[in-house]
Amino acid sequence: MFGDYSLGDLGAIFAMQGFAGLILFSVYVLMALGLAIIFGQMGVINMAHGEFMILGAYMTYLCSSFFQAHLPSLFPAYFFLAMLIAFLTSGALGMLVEWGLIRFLYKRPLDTLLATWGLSLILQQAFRSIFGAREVGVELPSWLIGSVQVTDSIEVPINGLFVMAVTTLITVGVALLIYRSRFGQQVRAVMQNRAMAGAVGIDTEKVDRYTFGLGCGIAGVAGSAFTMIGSTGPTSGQLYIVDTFLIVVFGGAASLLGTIASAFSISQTQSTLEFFLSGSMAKVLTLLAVVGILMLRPQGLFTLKVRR
Amino acid sequence: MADDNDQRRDRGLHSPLRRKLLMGLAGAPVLALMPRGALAAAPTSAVNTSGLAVTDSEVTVGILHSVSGTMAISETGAQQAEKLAIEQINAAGGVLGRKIKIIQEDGASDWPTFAEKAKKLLVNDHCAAVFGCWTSASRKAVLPVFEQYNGMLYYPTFYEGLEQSKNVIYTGQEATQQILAGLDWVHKEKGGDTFFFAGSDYIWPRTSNKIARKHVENVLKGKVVGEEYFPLGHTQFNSVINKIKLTKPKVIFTDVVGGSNVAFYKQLKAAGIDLSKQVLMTISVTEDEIDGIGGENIAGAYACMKYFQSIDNENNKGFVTAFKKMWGEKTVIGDVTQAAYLGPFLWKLTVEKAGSFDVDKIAAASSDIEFKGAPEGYVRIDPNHHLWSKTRVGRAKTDGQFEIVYTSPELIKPDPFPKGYQ
Amino acid sequence: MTSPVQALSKSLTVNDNPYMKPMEWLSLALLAALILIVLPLLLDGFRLNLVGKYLTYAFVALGLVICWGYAGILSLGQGVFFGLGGYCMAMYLKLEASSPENTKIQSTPGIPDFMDWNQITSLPWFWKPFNSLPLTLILVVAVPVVFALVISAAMFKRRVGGTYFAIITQAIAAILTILIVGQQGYTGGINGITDLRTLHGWDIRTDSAHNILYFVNAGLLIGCILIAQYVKRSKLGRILVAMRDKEDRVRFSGYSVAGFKVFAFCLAAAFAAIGGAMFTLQVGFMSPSFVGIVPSIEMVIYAAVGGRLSLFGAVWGTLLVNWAKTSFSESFPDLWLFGLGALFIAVVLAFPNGLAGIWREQIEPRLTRRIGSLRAPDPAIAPHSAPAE
Amino acid sequence: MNASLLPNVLMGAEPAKDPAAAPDFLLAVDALTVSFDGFKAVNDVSFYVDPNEIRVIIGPNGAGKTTVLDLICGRTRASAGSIKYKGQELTKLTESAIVQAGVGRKFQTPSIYDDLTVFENLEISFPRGRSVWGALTFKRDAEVRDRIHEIAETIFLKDQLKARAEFLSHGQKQWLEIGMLLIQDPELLMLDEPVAGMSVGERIKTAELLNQIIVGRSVLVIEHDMKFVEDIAHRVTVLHQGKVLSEGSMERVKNDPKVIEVYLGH
Repeated sequence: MFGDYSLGDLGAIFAMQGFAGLILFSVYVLMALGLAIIFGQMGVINMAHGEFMILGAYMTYLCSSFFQAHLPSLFPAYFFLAMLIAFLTSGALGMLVEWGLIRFLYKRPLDTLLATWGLSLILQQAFRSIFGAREVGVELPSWLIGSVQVTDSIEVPINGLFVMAVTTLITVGVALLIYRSRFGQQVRAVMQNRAMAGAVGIDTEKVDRYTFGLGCGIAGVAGSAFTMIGSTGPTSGQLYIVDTFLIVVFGGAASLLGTIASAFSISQTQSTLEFFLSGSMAKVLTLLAVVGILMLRPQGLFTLKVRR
Repeated sequence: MADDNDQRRDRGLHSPLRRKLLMGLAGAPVLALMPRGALAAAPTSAVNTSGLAVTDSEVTVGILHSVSGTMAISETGAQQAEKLAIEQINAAGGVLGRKIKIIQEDGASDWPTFAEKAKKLLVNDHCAAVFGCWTSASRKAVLPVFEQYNGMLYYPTFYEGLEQSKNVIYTGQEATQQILAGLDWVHKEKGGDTFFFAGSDYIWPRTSNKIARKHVENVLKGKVVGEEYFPLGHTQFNSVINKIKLTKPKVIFTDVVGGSNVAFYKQLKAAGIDLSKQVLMTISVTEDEIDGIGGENIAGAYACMKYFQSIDNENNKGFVTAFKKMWGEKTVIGDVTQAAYLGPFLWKLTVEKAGSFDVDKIAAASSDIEFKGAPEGYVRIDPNHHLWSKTRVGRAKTDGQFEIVYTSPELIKPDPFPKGYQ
Repeated sequence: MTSPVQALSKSLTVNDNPYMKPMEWLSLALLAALILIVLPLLLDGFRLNLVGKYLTYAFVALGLVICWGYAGILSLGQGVFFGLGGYCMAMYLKLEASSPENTKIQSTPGIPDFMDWNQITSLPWFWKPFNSLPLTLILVVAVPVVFALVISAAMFKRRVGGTYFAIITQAIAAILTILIVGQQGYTGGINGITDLRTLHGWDIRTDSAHNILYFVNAGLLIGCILIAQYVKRSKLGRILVAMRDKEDRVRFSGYSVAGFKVFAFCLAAAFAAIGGAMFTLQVGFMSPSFVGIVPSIEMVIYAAVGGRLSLFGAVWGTLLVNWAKTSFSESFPDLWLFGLGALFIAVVLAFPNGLAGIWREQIEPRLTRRIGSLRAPDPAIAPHSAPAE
Repeated sequence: MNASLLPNVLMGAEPAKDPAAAPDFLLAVDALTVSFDGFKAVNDVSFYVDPNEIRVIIGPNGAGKTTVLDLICGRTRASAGSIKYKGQELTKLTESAIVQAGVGRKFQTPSIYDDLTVFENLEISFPRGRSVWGALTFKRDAEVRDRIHEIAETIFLKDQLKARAEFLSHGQKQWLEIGMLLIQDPELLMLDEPVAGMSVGERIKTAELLNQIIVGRSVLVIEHDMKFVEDIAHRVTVLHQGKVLSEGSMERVKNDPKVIEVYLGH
């Protein structure tokens, strides 16, 4: 299939294809980070994760409409505020959900799955009632539109760069929070030994609530970043949930590094396959490969051998 | 103002029909000829010999669309148009002197539910006609039900063809009607000789692209340089965009549907593909979809439809005004919405021609029914139960409307089983 | 020292592990009366066909009771097996409906219409077995069971369990849906396999056929309940319960845990497949929308509402949720999703044992007080437990 | 069975055979090593158990005692070394195969099936119908019943047969677990702290019970209670930081200066 193209063309295409894979990678990392915290650290299966993302996306949509209507001069910068609001709203809802639902189910992980599925149905219908069934598009400030000309034939979309930058920032922030801060220490302590953590004076309930809120808040930011690429509709969240869970599980649930590595390998596989096969078959083959590997190596890519 | 328009149009289309009716029902009570008199009607026993839900003053029809689920987004417009049409018909005196009563059911974006509800509308409610369905899958699911229980379905969506039924009137275009004239136009006017096809992965895009490919290769002597399909709901198009850049087609021909559309056009734009220079022709984006995509993301693309909201004629002006009055100033009207609007009127005209609500008689009488009041202009039902209609090409503007750049000079014959394209 | 022991064992031989306890006989009688007598008498043909459709989901819920309630394996991919069973049946029916006479307008007569539309000119090899009815009936169960075996043997051998298994089965449901939709030339794509007409020459679209199929379906369901009951009261049933609570301990009693889990999962797959095949026969088509994630999770909720440990509850739960869905969505389509969501949450938080739990805690004690003179059931033997952790 | 016919093992009788003269050990643990993340929980441990020998493993917390039992019964996989049971390598077998070969294990905390009755608990442990098909077609026949009643009487639970195991007292649960082992009739019995957490009365009954069941098999016991150890042990192996520190009769071990330093001396 390459016979017709010049070497320069091919080089440019592979460069851009690699970049496409990187954007997909950033998107996957954003989606999976929040879940990695909730599922990996807390063992809770949050099937409503996609809906928390969509909540963030709707918040961004509201912000964009508000700035357009009332503060057009500040419109170029609205996206930063929108991401903050998305984080806070999704995080707050997450804490509310933890308090009202999740905390009763820590010992029944399979039941959290059912309960959060129910929650996702309720949220979807709520979005539909509030924002309407149609998908909404968010208008981007002009500086986020267009692409950077790297060479004559290589162009890099700016919003892609922006998503990658946001992803990097959030990932570093989360890693610092979990592995360096006092809060992170408490989170890890509670997850490793709840009773002991409680005994040494950590308020485990509060840690649970903030951890869950943090995971949901990151989902909100992911949703916010998503509006630059895709659409926002009441059921958009459901499209992502399987991919996201597979990424987290494939990475070896408890490890942030694993999540990143898994997002990287899955996105690069899919993006490369997409170039040679149709989109449908690329997706099928990627998912099959992941499931196949998980069947043979259920602990995922990165797990420590621990005493059972 | 809206009412005036409607009434004018209604009057316009009633008068010749009344004459036909007179001839068809010689000796029938004079009352039948008084469309605004509710009491006036042929005896029910004469117009309904097959046990439909028709009384002396009322006739029941069904509306069957998804109100919930993923398809609710798309089906809202069609459902609204059908209700508007029925209201207008009622305001003008109803059908054979009977007011139309609607029973609405929710298909819930679930094909067995469509079949189940279709059966309910026919078996339990004895609906004289059903207006509904949107996706091919829902139509395929209900088709056996309509054939078995002898119902009448008016199906509004442009679709892949390869189907013809006594019990269905297809008010949208089959694939050749929608595509061929547009391809000819883009070939002639834009020098389109190389094409890249990108579509969602299901039957309609695949069949449409198959027909388009045959036309490009055999008739236009051009070349298809790429053909790609994505799962429904797919949102990552960077790879296909790279392939487009690599193959440098003259024309990108797309039939991506639903939420994927938004991601597709946003990413196309972000990747620096400028639709003012690159020709892109779509058969899946109507005014409804632009609402979600955002006009600025798709401005410059060409769409191939039979109807655009911006068509400039009296019928359409009246329709647009009435639609916005009923459903809100911000609503937009796409191709399928208009096709759905035709359904109740075509049924009314057929009933009046047949002088009966009986499905068998309507199925037989449908051939050559003409509707001059259609917003898209004159339409006619072919004996194969599809509509003769024109093909138009519109260019998307940033405000979400289309500027019509081409209208086929003649009505195009519907050809659901096109020779040489299978 | 032996005589008292033997005397005791004699006294226990009488009835210490009956096939069904009186209360279970009563439940079975009630259920059979409902679906075999009451509903057919009360409902018109249309509604009865609808109930028939719901009852096909009850097969799935029944399998989930064994696999999830008893063995603790939550599968979010039961739609896969329901779908495979249904597709196998649909392939046979479609071939019968695609006789060369019926399809003479096609460029290749004698193959299903959707293949013709996709430029396929001869019947693919994997369709060929479905020309034969006996082979089809075998494959309806065999294909899903073998598939279940492949999935589960690999995972249970490696001790993938709980949430991981749930997520992987869910991913498999997603993969299969994309595959069926994407390979429309072979599968009918998103439209599914439609326009099915006859089963070995017998028109399945008539009202009388619907009635007959309803009773066949109900009979099969009761048959499956009896099989499930046999499994439940066998030692295998007790091992499943034991495994759910202390998997390790079962290994140290000398059992290969993986084998038992595979059995439970395959049994559930077989039930789901029978349900799928009956669905195709009664509804007249099969489409990928029953294979995916959403229907698979909904089927779990049927079992949860009925009570995840109750075989009869599975049927009641399925009927109740679907009845609510139909009646709610007819009048308040918006409220329905809120209602369904709330149902999920309520069943988890407030009624983990579902309808069966309410029956056992509220109704059964009163009933047994009334008929206590007949024979007091033994609360100690039944595994009344809260859901597995 | 008659209690009076049992050899009085509580007196600490030496095993009949001299281990050095008999290469046909029942259990031969050789150079066994397991590491978790580089931490060697068990490091090059070797010991040999004769038929009918009662071996007690002692050692301070974290010495690797439970891990050794885990390794033998297949719960943990060895990083290196071998475990031979009657000449058969156990490190490659699954847990269930090891049990079926005749190795029984009692856990530290009572491990029984709370949701089942005492009868059913014992029935599941009955060594027949262990395959899927066997379990489906398993019949609760006279042999099964008699054996269960016999065991139930031995473990003082014959009146609780129909009770759910969840409702037993801690001591009764321990006995039930011992009963579940007993019904399997293993040749090598491994007990992890069998008298921990028991009341004095329960302990006496348990000692009596152990006394009965160790007849005709080899036993590997982990215990902290030195009085108890002295009562039953033929030989003692002392583990410390994953290694064998000392081995021999209780008397000898007690006087080993290394042992005194790390363990007994405190």
